Amino acid sequence: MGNILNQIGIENYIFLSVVLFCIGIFGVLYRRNAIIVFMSIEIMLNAVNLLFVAFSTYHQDAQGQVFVFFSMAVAAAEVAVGLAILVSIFRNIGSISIDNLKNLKG
Amino acid sequence: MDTNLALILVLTPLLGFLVNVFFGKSLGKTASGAIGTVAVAISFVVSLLLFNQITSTGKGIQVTLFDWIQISNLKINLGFLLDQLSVLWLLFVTGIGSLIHLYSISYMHDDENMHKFFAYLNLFVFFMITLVIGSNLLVLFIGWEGVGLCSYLLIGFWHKNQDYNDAAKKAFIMNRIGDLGLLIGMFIIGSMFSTLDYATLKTAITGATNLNLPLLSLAALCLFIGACGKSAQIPLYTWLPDAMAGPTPVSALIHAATMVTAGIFMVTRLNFVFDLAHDVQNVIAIIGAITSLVAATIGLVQTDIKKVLAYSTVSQLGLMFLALGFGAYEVAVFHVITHAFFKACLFLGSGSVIHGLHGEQDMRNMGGLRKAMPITFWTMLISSLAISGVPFFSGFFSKDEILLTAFHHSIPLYVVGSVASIMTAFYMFRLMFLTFFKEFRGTEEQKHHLHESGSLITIPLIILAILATFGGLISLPGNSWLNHYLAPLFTKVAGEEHHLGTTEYTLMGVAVLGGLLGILIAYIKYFKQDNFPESDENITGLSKVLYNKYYVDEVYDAVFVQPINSLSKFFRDYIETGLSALVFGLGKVTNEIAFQGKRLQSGSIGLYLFVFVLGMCAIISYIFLAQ
Amino acid sequence: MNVSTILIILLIGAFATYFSGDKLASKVALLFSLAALGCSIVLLNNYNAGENISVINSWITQPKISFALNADGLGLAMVLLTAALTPIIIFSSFGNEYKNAKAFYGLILFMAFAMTGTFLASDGLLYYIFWELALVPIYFIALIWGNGDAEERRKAVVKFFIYTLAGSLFMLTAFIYLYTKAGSFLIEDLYKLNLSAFEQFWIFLAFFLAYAIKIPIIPFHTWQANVYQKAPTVGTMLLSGIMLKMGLYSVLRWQLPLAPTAAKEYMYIFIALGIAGVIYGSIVALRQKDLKKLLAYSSLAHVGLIAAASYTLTLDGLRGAVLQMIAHGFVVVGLFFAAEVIFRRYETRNIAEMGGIRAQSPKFTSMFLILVLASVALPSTFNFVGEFTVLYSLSQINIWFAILGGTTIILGAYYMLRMFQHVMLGETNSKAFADVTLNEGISFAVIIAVLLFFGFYPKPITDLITPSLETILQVINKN
Amino acid sequence: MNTLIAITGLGIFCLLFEILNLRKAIVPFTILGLLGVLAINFCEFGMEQSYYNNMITVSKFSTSFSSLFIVLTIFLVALSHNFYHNHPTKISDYVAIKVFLLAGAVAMVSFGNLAMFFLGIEILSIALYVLAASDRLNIKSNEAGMKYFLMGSFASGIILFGICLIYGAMGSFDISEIHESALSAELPIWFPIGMILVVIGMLFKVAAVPFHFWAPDVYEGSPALTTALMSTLAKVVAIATLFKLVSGMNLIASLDNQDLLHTFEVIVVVLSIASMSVGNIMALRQVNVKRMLAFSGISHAGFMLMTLLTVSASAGVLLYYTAAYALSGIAAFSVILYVCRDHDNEDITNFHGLGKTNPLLAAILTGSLLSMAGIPIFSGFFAKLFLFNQTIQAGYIGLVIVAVINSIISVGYYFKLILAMYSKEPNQERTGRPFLIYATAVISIALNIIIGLFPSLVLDLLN
Repeated sequence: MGNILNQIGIENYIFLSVVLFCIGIFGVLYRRNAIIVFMSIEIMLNAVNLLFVAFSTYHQDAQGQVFVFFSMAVAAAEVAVGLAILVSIFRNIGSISIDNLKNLKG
Repeated sequence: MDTNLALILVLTPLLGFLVNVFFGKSLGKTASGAIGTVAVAISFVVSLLLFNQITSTGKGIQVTLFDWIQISNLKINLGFLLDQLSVLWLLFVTGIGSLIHLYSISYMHDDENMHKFFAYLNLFVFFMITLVIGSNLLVLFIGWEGVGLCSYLLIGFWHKNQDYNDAAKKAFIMNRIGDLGLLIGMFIIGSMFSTLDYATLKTAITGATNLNLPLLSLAALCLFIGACGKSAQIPLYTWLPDAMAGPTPVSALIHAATMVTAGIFMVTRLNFVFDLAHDVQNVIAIIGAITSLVAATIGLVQTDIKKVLAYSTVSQLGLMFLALGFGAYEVAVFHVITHAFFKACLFLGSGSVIHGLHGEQDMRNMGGLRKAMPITFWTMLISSLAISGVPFFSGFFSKDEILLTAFHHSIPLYVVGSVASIMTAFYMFRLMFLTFFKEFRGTEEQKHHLHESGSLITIPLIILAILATFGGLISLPGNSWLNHYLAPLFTKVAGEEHHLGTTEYTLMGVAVLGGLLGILIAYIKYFKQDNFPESDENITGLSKVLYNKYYVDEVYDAVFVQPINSLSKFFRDYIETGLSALVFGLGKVTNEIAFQGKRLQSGSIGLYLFVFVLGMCAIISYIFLAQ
Repeated sequence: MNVSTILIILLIGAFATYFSGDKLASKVALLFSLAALGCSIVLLNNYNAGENISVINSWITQPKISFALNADGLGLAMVLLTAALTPIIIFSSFGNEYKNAKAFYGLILFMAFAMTGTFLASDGLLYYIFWELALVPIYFIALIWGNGDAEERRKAVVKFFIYTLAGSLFMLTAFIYLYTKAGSFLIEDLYKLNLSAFEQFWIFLAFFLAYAIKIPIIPFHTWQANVYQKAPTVGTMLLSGIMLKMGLYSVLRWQLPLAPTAAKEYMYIFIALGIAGVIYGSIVALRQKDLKKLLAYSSLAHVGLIAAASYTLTLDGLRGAVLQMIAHGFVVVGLFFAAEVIFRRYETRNIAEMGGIRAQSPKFTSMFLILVLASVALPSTFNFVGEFTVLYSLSQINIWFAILGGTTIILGAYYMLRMFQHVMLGETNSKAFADVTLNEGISFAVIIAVLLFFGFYPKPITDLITPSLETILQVINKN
Repeated sequence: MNTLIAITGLGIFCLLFEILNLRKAIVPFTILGLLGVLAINFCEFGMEQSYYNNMITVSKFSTSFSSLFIVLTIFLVALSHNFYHNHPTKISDYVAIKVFLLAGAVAMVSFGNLAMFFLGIEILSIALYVLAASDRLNIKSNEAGMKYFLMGSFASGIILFGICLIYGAMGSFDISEIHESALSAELPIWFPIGMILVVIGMLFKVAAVPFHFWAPDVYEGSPALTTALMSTLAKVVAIATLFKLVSGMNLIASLDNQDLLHTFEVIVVVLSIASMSVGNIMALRQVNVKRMLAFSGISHAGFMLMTLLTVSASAGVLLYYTAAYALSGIAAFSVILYVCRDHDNEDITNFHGLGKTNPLLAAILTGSLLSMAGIPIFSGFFAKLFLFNQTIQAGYIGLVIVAVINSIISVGYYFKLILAMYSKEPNQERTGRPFLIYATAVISIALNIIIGLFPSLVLDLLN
């Protein structure tokens, strides 16, 4: 099959993923529930993944897609750790709102 | 040979000082006194030898020990110059010095620190000799400040009394003001002729063409300020009367006979400098005249016997400077010598009186001591006649010379000088009458102990009285041995011999009459109608002003001392604290910023991430803008 | 044998002292300081015999920093001052009991080590390192063994440290800048530089900041009085006797030759500043209640004069400055020791609580009086030689400098005699005052002997320092 | 390469030891193992090789930095013996995590491919998240972990996006290829953007202003040993990696091509000034020592950033600075661990009178603080000296003057601690002289002074 990007153009992909990435960022900035913050971060990562795939097709080169697997795996590991921390926090203070995490300051 | 002689001359008093300092207490009073006296006596003998040598050869001896201070363009060595002038000075310094040492043995016998007293006296003689025989100005300066130190130590000898200590401090500091002048003068001369050595300086100046006269005059003026400090001339004279706090022998030796004449010595030494600075000479003459008058007026009403003598010393010194101002150095020197004799005698006499009355110094509580202490009376009478210029006593010749010179140069100053000497005659005899005539006004208890002082005290008195009588012979008008002797020192022909014409005789007559007039007034006022000075509170009018010395001390205090002290307070309390506050302030500011910064670190993840993103956007947009 | 030997002796001494335990510490320290003194005298002989006693080894290759110690007359003179004062200072402390003495004396020796290094170093960076090193021990000495209220002391000492460090760091920057120009920190290479007037101005300023704070020149002196007062007297002696001379020495060795044009151009300003220091210091000293503070301000006045002389850029000025440095070093140590002697007996430094001591202790009085007179530069004391030369050099620049600077003669006499009168004279004090012990007497005697000897015969020192000062002047006047 | 494998193997062994019930032996064994690794690493020094088609490239830079990391890890492991003595069951995990973290660190300085770089940074970060939150019953520790995790993963997202853009621009992850093509004239704007994003991600890791906010909180919250790790190892790794990125991808040259170089330099200068000023000023008012050191770390990050201005020349300087900083940090933290072992906070008051109770430790802490403040003979001084020298030669005299002013400010808070130790009375008696802590402290400060007296040892490795 011919390169689909010739019809659509890489820029659109870039814009799409940038938009997705920004959505993720804003999610992180404005949501107070830790879980949702995690999800926003996931959105950021996936935006990047999308772009990776797009670029790899654009360059006709598989490395990009391989890299996506790396990033997915890493993301998974990260989230695992994150959730673990979250659980212990929930055990200690019974809430998962990051607004409660203001004891360390000054 | 000469070197050794000079060294003996200088070092024996120093040796005496060291011995008395380290072993004095263990030696016991008489021994330490004897050591002190002998030490000075030896120097006296040496000076006699030197005198003999000088008179025979007629040229000075230069002794150089070693390099002292090196400065790029002038090299100052530690050396001595023994010529007519210095030897002359040596003679009466060591001579009168040893007499006064002798006197002190008895006078200070009741003081527990007698050995210290003699140590200081010896140290003084040491420094005085250094001052006199130094071969350059800086060696003179060693002695100059050294004698100042000794006078500080001796004025404050009874150190438990803070008033005495104040007097001592005052003396030292006022001298220091003069010394600064002297130093500056040295600097100027040094930079002009790149030498401070008398001999080289003399050749340099006499040989020099196109001298920078204004600068030289400035130097001369500075030197004269130094002389003012040391020789208690206006405006730096106030320390001398206070210096009477010291034991009386000290007043006799330091504050009458020797140290205070250092100024005259220095000016005479540097006559070749002053001869070229005529304006300065006029200044000297005027200041001398004024000083002599002012001091004399104050002397009229003082009631403390030593204060009277002190002010008379100041006024006599003023007369000497009057002579110096007219370039009549030999005349000044002549008066220095005669003055040394009779003033020392007077002081020692007053000392003997005070000794007899166990420390009483106020003349209002004396009187009628003639019978009790005859020797003291007669010696003091002779000296008073001498100082009053009664004919054929030494003072008559010297003072007359001065007045003659003054007359030849400037009539007004001559008048001033004559008035001063009339006053001198008056207050001297006022002193005599109040002290020795009438009946005793002291307490009964004192009356019982009235007695003539011991021989150790009277012998010096007698010797000095003799000297005071015949001292004038060294420079008789007409043929003056002194003038011939000193002639080599002076560039211009030694002061024109007053061949005795009618003017001279009339002037002499006037002077004599003046003196007698003064004595007469005193006689009427204090002997015929027996009124004697009131107690302090009901002194009034002009005499109150005089009694309080024209309030000069108060003025100085208000104008100089107080401002400096308050300035010091101001600096200490405001400037200092302000400066350090400034430094601490920097720290405080940063701390304050830190404190505000802590607010930003609020602990909220949202904020942190927000700033994160903000920073990121800032950077990226900056890059886009830069493109 | 070369100059590094002194440093080694002192360094080993410092550690030996620390490990010798509290009992022996003071003795060991004294021993090593005397050894250093002996060593430096031997070196002086070798130097006069024309031997080369300098060291130079490369240390760091990139950037090029070398371990270079160069002992010319000036350096040796200052080393001798340090080596002579250290034993006196240590010995003078024998009367006191210090807790944790081993650290105390160790630090003293270490400081002596650093200061000696400063005087010897001929590589800019090595010099800077020693310069900074000297700061650390005095900081701890003042902090731990100091006196007075702890909080006050803390403030004073920290201020001192940060203040001086601030100055030095700018000097470091200047050095680095010079390095980028010269490609080496060696002093002779730095001397070879000829910088533009603009560069020189900033270099000069950077150095001046460092030295003005260290010396101190007004208005950078605010740390001084407090630290002098709060530090233990030994520390005060080290500070005022030697450390302060580090600054003055550095002016001669580094500041003037490295920025001669600037020095010439702004000479008058800095002379004026120094002289202002003289007058200001003397006046402030008049009304001090605390004996040590009074002495601190007096030394502010004296160093002001020395600094002024250094900036005259004339041989007389530099020579007088060095002479006066040495003289003042001895006198001020003696005076502070006198204050300590009084403190040992009366437990106070407040002048108001003293007085009437003379009657009880003639020996102490005489020694104290001699020191006082020396500090007011009475002729026949070493200080007079220094002060005369200094004032003369000033008069050569401008007679008014000499006159204004000369007021120190009057004001100095005023505050010193005033102090002496209130401390020593007057009605016999109710509290008993034991006369000086043998130890104290020895310390005083040594100082006084030095002052009097060189007062009459300063030639040895003059001959020692003059050649190196002339070379420095050549560098200054090279263009 | 072998280093990396060996380290990983060592980590696995640590886990095995737990299974084999040899807890006592873990710490000594790991230390020995790490020493062995260090030896291996030294053998690799000087050879330029790349493995697994350029995934890993061994160079002088990587080996010298790796050995620094290994040394630091040895110290940290040594300290962990006393630190975890009250929950022995966990010790193997913690030690193992530290070793894996080291693996990540080594990967980060020896990556030849952005994928490797990403993996390395993630290994490091995840390990750190775990360690930060490791004191799981302690709310502060939880909070620290959470904060670090959230912001860290956010940062990794940024980095990832940057990598992605670079890939988009270059069509490859391979550093050498990127290095080549970076010079080609027409590069899409993505490349600089991507680079900047990656750099920003790394700036977060080195805690440079304005990406520094996490540091003080996380440092304060995490267990002291973890703080030690973060403030020494993690920071050093991050700055080294950042340096390698900038130099390795030929960033300067390529920016120069598209005349963005000046922009970049301005950014670096601004960030470094901001970092050191904020770090120092904020540190002044801190009472918690860990927090104070966090801010001081921020300011040091600012200093280290100055090396980015002279990338070509200053690798050695960076190595020296990091070594000096990390060694003094280890020394300081080993004392802090000792002093605060049975306190729940690390306030300055705990240090009162340490000079009397434990003169040696007090001296060591003083030494390390002086080193950080940059007082001579301690390597910290020379680090600053070389850095300033480097920077002035590059012509940034203004920056250096700001840095100088900052080091003056820094003295203020370093000396607060010294004052507390020497001029206050002890408020507690401190018993026990744990050998490992003393040994670590002494050795690290000794190393610090040694490289201070002979800077060439370290400096010439990379010059």
